[in-house]
Amino acid sequence: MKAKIYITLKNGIHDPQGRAVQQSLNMLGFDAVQDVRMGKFLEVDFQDTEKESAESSIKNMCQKLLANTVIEDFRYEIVET
Amino acid sequence: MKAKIYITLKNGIHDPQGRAVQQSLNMLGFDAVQDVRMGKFLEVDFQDTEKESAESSIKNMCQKLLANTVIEDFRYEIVET
Amino acid sequence: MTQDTAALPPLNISPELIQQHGLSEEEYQQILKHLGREPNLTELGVFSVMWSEHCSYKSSRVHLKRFPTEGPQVVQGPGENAGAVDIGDGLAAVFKMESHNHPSFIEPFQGAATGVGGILRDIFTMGARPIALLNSLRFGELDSSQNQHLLKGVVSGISWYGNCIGVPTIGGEITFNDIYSKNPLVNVFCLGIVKKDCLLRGLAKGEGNQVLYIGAKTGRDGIHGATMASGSFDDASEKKRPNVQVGDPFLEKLLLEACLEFLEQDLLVGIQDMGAAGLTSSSCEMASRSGTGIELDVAKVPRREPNMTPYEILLSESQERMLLVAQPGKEEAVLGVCRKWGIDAAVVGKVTDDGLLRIREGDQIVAEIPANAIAEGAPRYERPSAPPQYQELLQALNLDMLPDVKDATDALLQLLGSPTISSKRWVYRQYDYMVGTNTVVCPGSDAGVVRLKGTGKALAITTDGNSRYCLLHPYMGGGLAVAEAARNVVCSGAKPVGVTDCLNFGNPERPDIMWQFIMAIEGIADACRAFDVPVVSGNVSLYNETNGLSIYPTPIIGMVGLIEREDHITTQWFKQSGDIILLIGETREDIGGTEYLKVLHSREQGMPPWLDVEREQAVHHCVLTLIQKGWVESAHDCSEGGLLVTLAECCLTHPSTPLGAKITLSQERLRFDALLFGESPSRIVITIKEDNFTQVKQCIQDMGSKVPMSVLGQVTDTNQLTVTVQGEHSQNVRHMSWPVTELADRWHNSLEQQLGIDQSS
Amino acid sequence: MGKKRHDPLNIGIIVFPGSNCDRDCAHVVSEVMGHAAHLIWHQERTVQGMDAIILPGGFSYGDYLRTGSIARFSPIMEAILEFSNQGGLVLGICNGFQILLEAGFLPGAMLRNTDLSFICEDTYVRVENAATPFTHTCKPGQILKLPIAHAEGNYYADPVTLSALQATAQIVFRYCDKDGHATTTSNPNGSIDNIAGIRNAQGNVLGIMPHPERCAEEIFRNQNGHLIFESMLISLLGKTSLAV
Ligand SMILES: Nc1ncnc2c1ncn2[C@@H]1O[C@H](COP(=O)(O)OP(=O)(O)O)[C@@H](O)[C@H]1O
Ligand SMILES: [Mg+2]
Repeated sequence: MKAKIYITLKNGIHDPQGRAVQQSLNMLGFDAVQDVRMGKFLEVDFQDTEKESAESSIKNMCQKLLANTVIEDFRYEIVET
Repeated sequence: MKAKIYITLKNGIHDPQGRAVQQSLNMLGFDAVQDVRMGKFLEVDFQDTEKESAESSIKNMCQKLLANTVIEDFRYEIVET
Repeated sequence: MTQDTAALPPLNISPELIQQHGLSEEEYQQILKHLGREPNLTELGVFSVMWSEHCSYKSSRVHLKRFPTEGPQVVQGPGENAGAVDIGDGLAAVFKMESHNHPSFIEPFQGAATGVGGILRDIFTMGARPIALLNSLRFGELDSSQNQHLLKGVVSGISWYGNCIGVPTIGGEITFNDIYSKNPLVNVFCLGIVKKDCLLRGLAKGEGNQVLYIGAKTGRDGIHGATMASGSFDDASEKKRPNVQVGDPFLEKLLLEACLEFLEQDLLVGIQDMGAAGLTSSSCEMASRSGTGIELDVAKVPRREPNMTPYEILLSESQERMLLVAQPGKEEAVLGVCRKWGIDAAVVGKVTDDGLLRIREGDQIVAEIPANAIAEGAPRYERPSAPPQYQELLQALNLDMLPDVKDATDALLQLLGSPTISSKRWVYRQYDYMVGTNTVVCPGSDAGVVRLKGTGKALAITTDGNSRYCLLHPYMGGGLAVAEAARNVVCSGAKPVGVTDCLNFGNPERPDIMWQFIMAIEGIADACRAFDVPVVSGNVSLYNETNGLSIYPTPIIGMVGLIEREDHITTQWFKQSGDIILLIGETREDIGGTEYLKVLHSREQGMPPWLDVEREQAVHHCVLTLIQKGWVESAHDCSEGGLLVTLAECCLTHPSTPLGAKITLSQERLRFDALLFGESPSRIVITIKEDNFTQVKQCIQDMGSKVPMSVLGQVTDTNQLTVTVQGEHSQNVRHMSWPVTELADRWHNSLEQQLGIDQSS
Repeated sequence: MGKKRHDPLNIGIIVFPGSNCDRDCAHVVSEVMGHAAHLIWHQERTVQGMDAIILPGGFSYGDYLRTGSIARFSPIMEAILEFSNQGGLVLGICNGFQILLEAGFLPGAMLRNTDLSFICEDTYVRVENAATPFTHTCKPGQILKLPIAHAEGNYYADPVTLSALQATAQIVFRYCDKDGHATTTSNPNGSIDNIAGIRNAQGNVLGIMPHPERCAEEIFRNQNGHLIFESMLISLLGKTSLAV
């Protein structure tokens, strides 16, 4: 199975990276861009037969390691391959 | 409108970050994990009325700035907000 | 002055609300007196942050007066963003140290990073270009993965911020002890250089001058817990916000360059960084120092988030922001510089002559407080202090019950492998310690050394502190920290010229902690007086406790020394075989509080080594004189681990070719472990060329009996450190020997091994 | 246009927002080498009057998206392109190298160091091509000690590009050990084929990860970096004196 994991900064947390990207997009002439938030995207391949146990273990991974839950939120999808 | 952009390393390019994450997941007891690929996830808010022109400008942003197509692939979705 | 107070609707201030703002009932009464009325919520918030321990120094202020702060070299003593000393050539060195302990525990990477950002701003707001960073870190032992995580996060946070902004991290220190597991310490030191007569200060002089805000937009970062607790306030905000600030070193680099450009064009009257308590503290302090008032319109403050209240704008601790004061007519030029560097900037107010901090939101006045009531008028406490019951127990160490070391060969290896002693290369390899092309002694010697381009001079900088000594005897511990820092600076060829400090202690409301605090300050003050170095800046961090357990008293000393000529720069490692190894100073029976006692006997007990300041000073004078005469090839002080560890380090720390040594010690009446691993202060191991021996000996003799000197042996080009110890009776001789490569392997790799990092590269 | 031998050369050093080795390079050019260093703000549109251009190290735009990715769009880059098209010498150091890659002056891209951390330490590199304007005072195969300081110096090129680089002597420096062996253990960051520096096909643009400006003076007890500045300046003087 494969999990796609999206990690984003919590709302209200300052995102200097996103701001720098937004400014340079504007500079390049993409004036319509108003805000950019930058996050991480992970693809995790793993062997697991049951979707349910997969869910709980992906959630666990995110909380334990992949996301820094003090400042980040995470979201995931599980795809059977 | 909002675009969600996913930037990943091209297939075949060694991903040290992904490998490090995989190893630490294994070490934490997530033995089922076989591979991890790490990428970027950007959320871009922009004002554009037509989906089509939005598409082309997002593609443009990716090629010009957001992804380095020597080593990275990109993918995006446009969501009307 | 009697503004329309109808615009300041009094709030129903409940005792709970006061308590949530961390104010005591008595403090609230003082607020009423200062205002002559009840505060509104915004005003209460302002008092709350400004009268917090962190901003007001209310428990420490009276005691800090003990420090000597004057001297012919002092250009700026305590009280400004940073202190400054004259280093000749029309230049001043500006430096300070600051803690970021609690934020680093919550989020090690960002906490440490923003700590670096904060101290850098303190330096460049003085108009100085930062040229060196150092850090002092304390963590719990590395057998816990949580502690490993904290260490890795803190180091990479420091690395990220410092590297990105391009200021080299040239040194520091790290000690491990489980007392810090739930309360790690992150103290960051920064030094910058400015032309002496161009020093900028945090002043808001001149009625009618413009007040400008520059830097990052204000968000709801780090607003005091009080905000969250107040129900009426939560409505506008979404979920509970994390109290974490995120650093932006790129923006800070732009701010740094812009500030130096303001200075070059002489655009400013005053400048202050927005640290803790952000806009509030910067404006109050500037006005209070200048005896003026400031009027601000929060509606003009650049904001990152919608619907921010005046309370939030005033109390936000968003990073990378500064407040400037410029004469009317110059604000356009200031804004122009900001445009060039792509920095947000706005005129947000003006200097007034009424001594009030007046906050508007558009036409409406939302707060009005006498500026010096908040700053100078903050409460001061002389909190009760008393030595703890347990102090005698801690100091008791019956040496008769302590078996002397049996296997000294193994003991040395164990000590070299203790992460407190072992190489910190894994750490400083992540820091760009060379950017700026001034670093002439990189991390790995007693002090970092930066040259001053165009002057032929250099500065030696170190941070030191031994909290175990302080626990066992706070007065002695304070003095020993100063002595060690000075010794490290002297070993590098420098004369100490100034001190900054960071005082990390537990809960000051406990008399035993307060006693530690007061005693340590006295120890530091007396030592500084004896060595004739002024304290020009510093920082206090109290309430370092978790679940009622306080950290060891941990004062850290940052010391700056001036090297008059580049050829005086000295490093700690042996240089060539054949050189004579001398010990300047004397070994006594100092086992209490040593690293040896902790590592080999699992005890943190006893009396720490006794500091004789006169002896210490004489040793410094001796070594510095020999260095300046050009006779010293290497100099390394004895600190944690004692004489044997020092000798091993001299052998193995050479950056390319480790050397061996043949040593003979005489035991006299000492215990064997005291001789090898005791931590008597005031000792420096130097090497000299054989040909210079007679002159050196003569020179030392001329200095009188205060400077004991003994010949320890000779540097060799073998791979062996050999030590022969002559006992009291001539038949009693012991031989020990180690391959230097084995010592080096243990010392170099121990930290990485404990962190579980594979060192195949 | 003729220049006399003793006229100081004009070296332009580009300052991007976030550059932080700009002043270090200027110090070497002016104080150590005795030529004129000009700091050029990235918003400028011309490099007229410059004899060579240096893109210094640092963290342009914080390297927040990818190293060098935003800086390459600075207005000055067009002028530099034109300058290099006319054969002008362009030296990119560390972040400068990364910018040259992003801007397409040089092929390939940078990935994160394999151990994922920032590395600041001395490395050894072998001069693979001593016939460039930046290395001709070195001996072929000479081993130089040069410090690195980067988190993304893991050079990557696809197989076709790599063979082209190899075939046309565009690889100018390889990481090696003290004795000159380009081994895996002497490769600090995982760079493909131990690459530490490459030149373009014409030979007038060099990108190098280590910092020669950090070891060009006696006080550092290592002056290997001096060779690179010296080579560059001598080739410029040679060219202009030919033109006289
Ligand atoms: N946190 C750190 N950051 C940078 N350098 C460090 C750090 N900790 C230790 N070092 C460096 O490692 C060397 C040894 O440190 P230490 O044992 O504390 O020296 P000393 O006992 O002489 O004060 C010094 O050069 C010091 O600057
Ligand atoms: Mg020392």
